[in-house]
Amino acid sequence: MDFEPKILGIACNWCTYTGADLAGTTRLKYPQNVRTVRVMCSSRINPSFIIRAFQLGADGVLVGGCHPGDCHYGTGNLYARRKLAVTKKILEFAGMEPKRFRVEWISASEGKKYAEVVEEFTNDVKALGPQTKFKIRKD
Amino acid sequence: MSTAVTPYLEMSQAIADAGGEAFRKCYQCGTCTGTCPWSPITHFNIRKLMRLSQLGFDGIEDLMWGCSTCKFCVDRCPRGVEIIDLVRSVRSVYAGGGLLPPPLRAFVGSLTARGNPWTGDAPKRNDWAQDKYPLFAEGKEYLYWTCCTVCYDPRNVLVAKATAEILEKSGLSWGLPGTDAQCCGESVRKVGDLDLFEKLKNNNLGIFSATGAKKIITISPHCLATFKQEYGEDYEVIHFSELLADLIKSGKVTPTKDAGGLKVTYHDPCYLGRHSGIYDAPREVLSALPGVELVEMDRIREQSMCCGGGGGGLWVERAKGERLSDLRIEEALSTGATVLATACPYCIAMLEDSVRTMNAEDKIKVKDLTELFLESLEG
Amino acid sequence: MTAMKKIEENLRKEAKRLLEGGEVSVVLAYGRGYDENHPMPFAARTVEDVDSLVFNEYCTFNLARYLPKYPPKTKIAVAVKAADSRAVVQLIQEEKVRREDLVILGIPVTGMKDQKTGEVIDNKTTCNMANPVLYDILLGDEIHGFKGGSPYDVLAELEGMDHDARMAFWKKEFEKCIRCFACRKACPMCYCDPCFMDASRPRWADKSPTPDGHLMYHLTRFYHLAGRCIDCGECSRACPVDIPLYLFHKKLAKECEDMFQQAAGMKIEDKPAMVNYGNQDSDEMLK
Amino acid sequence: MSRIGVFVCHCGLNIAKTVRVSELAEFARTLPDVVVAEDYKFMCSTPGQELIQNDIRKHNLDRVIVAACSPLMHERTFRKVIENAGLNQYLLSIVNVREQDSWVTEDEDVATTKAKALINGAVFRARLLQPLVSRFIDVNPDVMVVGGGIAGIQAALELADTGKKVYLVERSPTIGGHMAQFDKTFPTLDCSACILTPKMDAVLQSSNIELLTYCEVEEVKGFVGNFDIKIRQKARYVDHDKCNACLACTEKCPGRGVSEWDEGLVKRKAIYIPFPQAVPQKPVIDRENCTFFKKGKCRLCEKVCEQEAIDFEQKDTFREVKVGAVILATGYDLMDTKPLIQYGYGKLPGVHHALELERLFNSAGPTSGKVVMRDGKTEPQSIAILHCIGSRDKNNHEYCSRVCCMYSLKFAHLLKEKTHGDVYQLYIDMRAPGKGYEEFYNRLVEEDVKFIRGKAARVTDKTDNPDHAGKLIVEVEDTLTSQFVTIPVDMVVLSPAMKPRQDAKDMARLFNLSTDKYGFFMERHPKLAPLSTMTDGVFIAGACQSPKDIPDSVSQGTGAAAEALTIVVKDKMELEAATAIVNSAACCGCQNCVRVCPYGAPMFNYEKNVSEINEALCKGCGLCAASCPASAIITRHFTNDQVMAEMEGLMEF
Repeated sequence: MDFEPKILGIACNWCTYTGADLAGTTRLKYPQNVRTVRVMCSSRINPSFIIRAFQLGADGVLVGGCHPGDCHYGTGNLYARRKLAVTKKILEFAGMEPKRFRVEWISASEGKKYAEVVEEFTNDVKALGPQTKFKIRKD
Repeated sequence: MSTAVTPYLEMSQAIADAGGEAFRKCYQCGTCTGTCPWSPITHFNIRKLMRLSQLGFDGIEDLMWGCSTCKFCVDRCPRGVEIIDLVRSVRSVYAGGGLLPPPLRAFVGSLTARGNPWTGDAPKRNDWAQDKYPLFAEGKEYLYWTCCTVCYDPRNVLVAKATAEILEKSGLSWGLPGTDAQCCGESVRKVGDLDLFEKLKNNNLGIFSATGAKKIITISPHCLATFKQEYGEDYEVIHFSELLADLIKSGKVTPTKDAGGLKVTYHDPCYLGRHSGIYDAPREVLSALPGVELVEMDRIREQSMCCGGGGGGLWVERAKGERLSDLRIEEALSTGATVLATACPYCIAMLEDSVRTMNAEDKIKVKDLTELFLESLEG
Repeated sequence: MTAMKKIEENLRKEAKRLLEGGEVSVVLAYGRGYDENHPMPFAARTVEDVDSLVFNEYCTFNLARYLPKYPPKTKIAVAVKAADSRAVVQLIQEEKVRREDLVILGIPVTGMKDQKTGEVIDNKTTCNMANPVLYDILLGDEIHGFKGGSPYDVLAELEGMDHDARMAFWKKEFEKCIRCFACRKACPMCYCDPCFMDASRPRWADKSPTPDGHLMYHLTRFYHLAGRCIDCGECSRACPVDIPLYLFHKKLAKECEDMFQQAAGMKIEDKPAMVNYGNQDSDEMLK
Repeated sequence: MSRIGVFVCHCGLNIAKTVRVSELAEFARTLPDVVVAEDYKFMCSTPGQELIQNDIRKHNLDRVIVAACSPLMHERTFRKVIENAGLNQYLLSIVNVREQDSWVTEDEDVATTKAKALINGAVFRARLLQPLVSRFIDVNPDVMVVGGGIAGIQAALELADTGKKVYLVERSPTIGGHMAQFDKTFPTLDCSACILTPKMDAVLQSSNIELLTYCEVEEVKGFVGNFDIKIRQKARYVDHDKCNACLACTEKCPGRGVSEWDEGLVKRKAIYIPFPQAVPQKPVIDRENCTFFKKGKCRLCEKVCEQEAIDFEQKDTFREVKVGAVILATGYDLMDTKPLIQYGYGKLPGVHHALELERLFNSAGPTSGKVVMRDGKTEPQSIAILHCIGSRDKNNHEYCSRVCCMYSLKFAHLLKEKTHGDVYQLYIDMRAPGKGYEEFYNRLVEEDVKFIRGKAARVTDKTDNPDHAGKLIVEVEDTLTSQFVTIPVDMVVLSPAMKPRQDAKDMARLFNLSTDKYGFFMERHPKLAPLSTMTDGVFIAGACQSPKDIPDSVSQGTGAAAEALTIVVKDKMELEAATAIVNSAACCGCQNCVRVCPYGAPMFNYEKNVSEINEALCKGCGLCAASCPASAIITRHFTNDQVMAEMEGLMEF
């Protein structure tokens, strides 16, 4: 059987989560490997969450927020961008494949973009195979 | 007998499967037909072709050869329908069923047997050059890709030579492809024979990779668009008019001879303009020529009128009154220009033909940019 | 007289003057350890204490580490080498100390030595600057023309590895960890009390030294130091099992400088990079 | 130990078609702490709600999970449901198995597996949920309406009528909007001014409306119930308190500017009122075109003003207005058709756009209601009206502008009435889905308007046909007969797309709104909350949301007034309790929270060396928590523990 990756999504309530809902209301079809945690703002994301997600066995982590300048809280995603950029560097330098972590700005009206990003990311992660580098082995 | 018809959805599906599925987006507004240069002079109706395809109705075969793939309708279509893809796919569905019109049979036959559409002998491909110009080899910078038309069509051979002369004078490192070069396949692709197109494409890609060509100059906009959009490999392709404009700007070649107030108008080839987005480079070249005055026609640039030679049209004989090139000559004449410049071998062939049949040889001459430029170098 | 001796002399002289005049209530510097080659951090509170102050090439400790420990508004004189001064600047940016409470005794110096190995400390493990970036009194002559190479040269090897090899490298290094927390004790920027690692809610990682917990601890700590680490190298020198923590810190420092156009602890007017954003920030950084 | 109830909604077949709902409930029952799990056809219906409430009582549940549509849809509904059954409303977790599961795949196994993972995540999270107590804040009873077109006027009048104080902010010197430019309205053909000007006057007369013309919103602070809005009063150079509207100044003024109201067809004075019925009836000076401002000399207006109202020293001023709710009714812009070179607008004088023609019809317009060519005297003998110019067009605006079919019919009727010309309509599809609209269409067919089904491809003045010389030639395919048609006409009227205001994006940012992919303001829900936005307390009405005709704009204005009223009618309102607090024992005093918070909610307590959060200011975004190195900040309802537990549950499957 094909490897079906488990992907953790973290989406901000106002843009990306709503955009994902829009993908649903417009009945777009895309792979269902992403399980999403809703947070109020992408700036809520503690970089340790990402590390934790990989430890919990996520094969990929997809973070979604509002476009810079359109944050519901004004500047939240501008801070988030710096935090997540550093997170990406940490993962990469620790030896995680960079393609397992992706940040995308998806607005509430970009249902199509959401579906496209999920599809592309799922394929990327699928190609990398299961993530074992951080995953906590339960013996 | 009933005159009722029933949708023939299998046909519609076959056309969609052949790559024309874009017709599904069409909402039949008629912008395409209203825009189509053929509409005022023939009964070709592109919207109707789309409608018939949507439901698989009879009548497709009567319409499908009318399009010269000028892309004007595609640019204007409010639904973003890739109309040329539809034309290509209906042709490939029907041509696959043996419905190729006779003039195109000769064209396809020559391409199949000799790799060029002009029934020319392959070994004679470079005869025009009379061994005066270098062949391309590893280490050279530019591959000057001669279109079959400039190699074999006597009128266009002059263009091949003018281009080669300018290249020689520019001091660039360049060369011609060997006689194993074949047609880029643009027209036969639009005629619907995709297998033949693939064959030609693979032959030519083989030449690129064998000789290590990374920068390709085309003289035909049809080769240009095809290499850029259909071959999709890792090399740079430019049209000679772009190179020429750059050479002038950088001072590598300088036109000096005064043409003495020559009025020139310029016809935008569809494949250079709408298909490739190049409108300024040819005009820059013309304005650099001393003593040349550029007078524009009404329908230019994005709205340029087709000569009728694309999509296989070059090989199809049309009755008087049904020739776009005739209309174009009339438009050129109305500007008062004595030279109609252009930058495509197909356009040259079509327009030259019209000048002759309209007995206008003493009023206007059709010239390629390269020819005009070369004239201004000598002296 | 050697440069080091001159610095020691000046240190005692200035310390004495500052304490006598009541300008400060404590002078943070170095004192004798169990031998010449093992000096210790030392806080001189009285004029008598001043005689115990020393300075030599083994005085590596970053004394900025102790500044946040003092009650607010305590007047402190602190002896700082180049990297240490950057730590002071960073602490000022983060409002953990106030500039007006400090008398900074700058020490221009190169060729310090590792107490454990006796080897000269160079650009491999530190920022490799010679002169303090901020000081009130300079205890030695400013050093000119010192070129010791980029502090990031040392990263080339790891950066050149593929991901799997890098993972293997860090896995092997982190496995040595005994979770003694010497790294965070030595770090001038690790002033959180309690540390996230000590929290019971949420429990970020195992309290016992397991490899999974090490990964969470170190990576999170690297994150907390991103844009703040001033590359003194003290964490790695403090580490009893010799994990090259400096490599990760340096890598993030380098990336942060690239992304945010700001190096840690260089100017007191800067805002800490990770709790800030800039107009020139672009999505390029997420690529 | 928690006692969790899981309730799986079929949503008719919306969920049940792809997610095996009974298997899902079955699965939920196997999860630790889940006491009861049920599936039901419509969980949001009354019986569905009762089912949840009965189970809460019967099984003594302390956490509820509803697997249904998006939380953005029904979280509030189900919060009420459990609250009415005695549970704290925050002990609810919604699992989105519709928008993000059953609707986005066709594979039953895939959908069911994902749903299981999502439920598992919710169970993990639910265990850690904490009851939270809502906060109540005082509500400012006033409302601001931004935009003085028909939608904004309607909203302001309705609100004023309920006794609420309304600030009506309009950027131009008068209210009235686009409707003031029209002559007649479809399909009834009643005169636009006759129905609009009484409303404009009512605004002026209302003691509850404070009219702020020539003003713009500069800055928005605060939140629902307590907005703090900074207004820029642009300098008018006329003191409106002193001015007695004698308008002597406008008569003497030598300066000339382009008349916005007349779509640039004529000039107006540099000191002007936009049109005779403008409200307020007091002039402003257009600085760009004022002779004094340009040359330093003139001041004629000042000389003739007996009230001494002219003040060349006037500067822009600012004021702060506090309101409880805001209605945005900022309208639309007409698309610029110049870039569509095939239609020749701006080049061929016979080509007009729709608003220009509106002005030609209008008796107060530049031609006193005569339809003439740009020479000011020749009556067109034939007119072609071109539909869908820039609308329904991927190259420009993909949407249908909704009003053009009907106003084009209105044009045809008025042209028939006012000229002797032939009128052609070039359309793709006739859209007449309103009350009386189809009948209007039928009427025009009978009035002998020539309908050609085809979108115009080109307008040109070049022709070989001597009969057509001097005419504009419209080229089009009549798609009904498949013939290419050329129509010689004197006048061409383009019906251009209605598009979002040029600065709609800036306005959206000011008020924290989303815009749709075209740039129109986005509603909270297209069907159930069409006038609400994602920002609580900010409502939208009229064409700023999407192209609309007058009846729809008026309805929305009234609707938005009612929406705003639901907020300002209350003295106090409930706020989300999901805010951040500081665990001061863990605070390391780094002050990162203070640095990052966009609302200034965290303050540093220097005495205790810890941060403290002012809950009244906190909006619960969680930025501070993610910036806290010591994990000392607890974003309630989204705590580190809760988020990580949910992650763990999600990743288990």
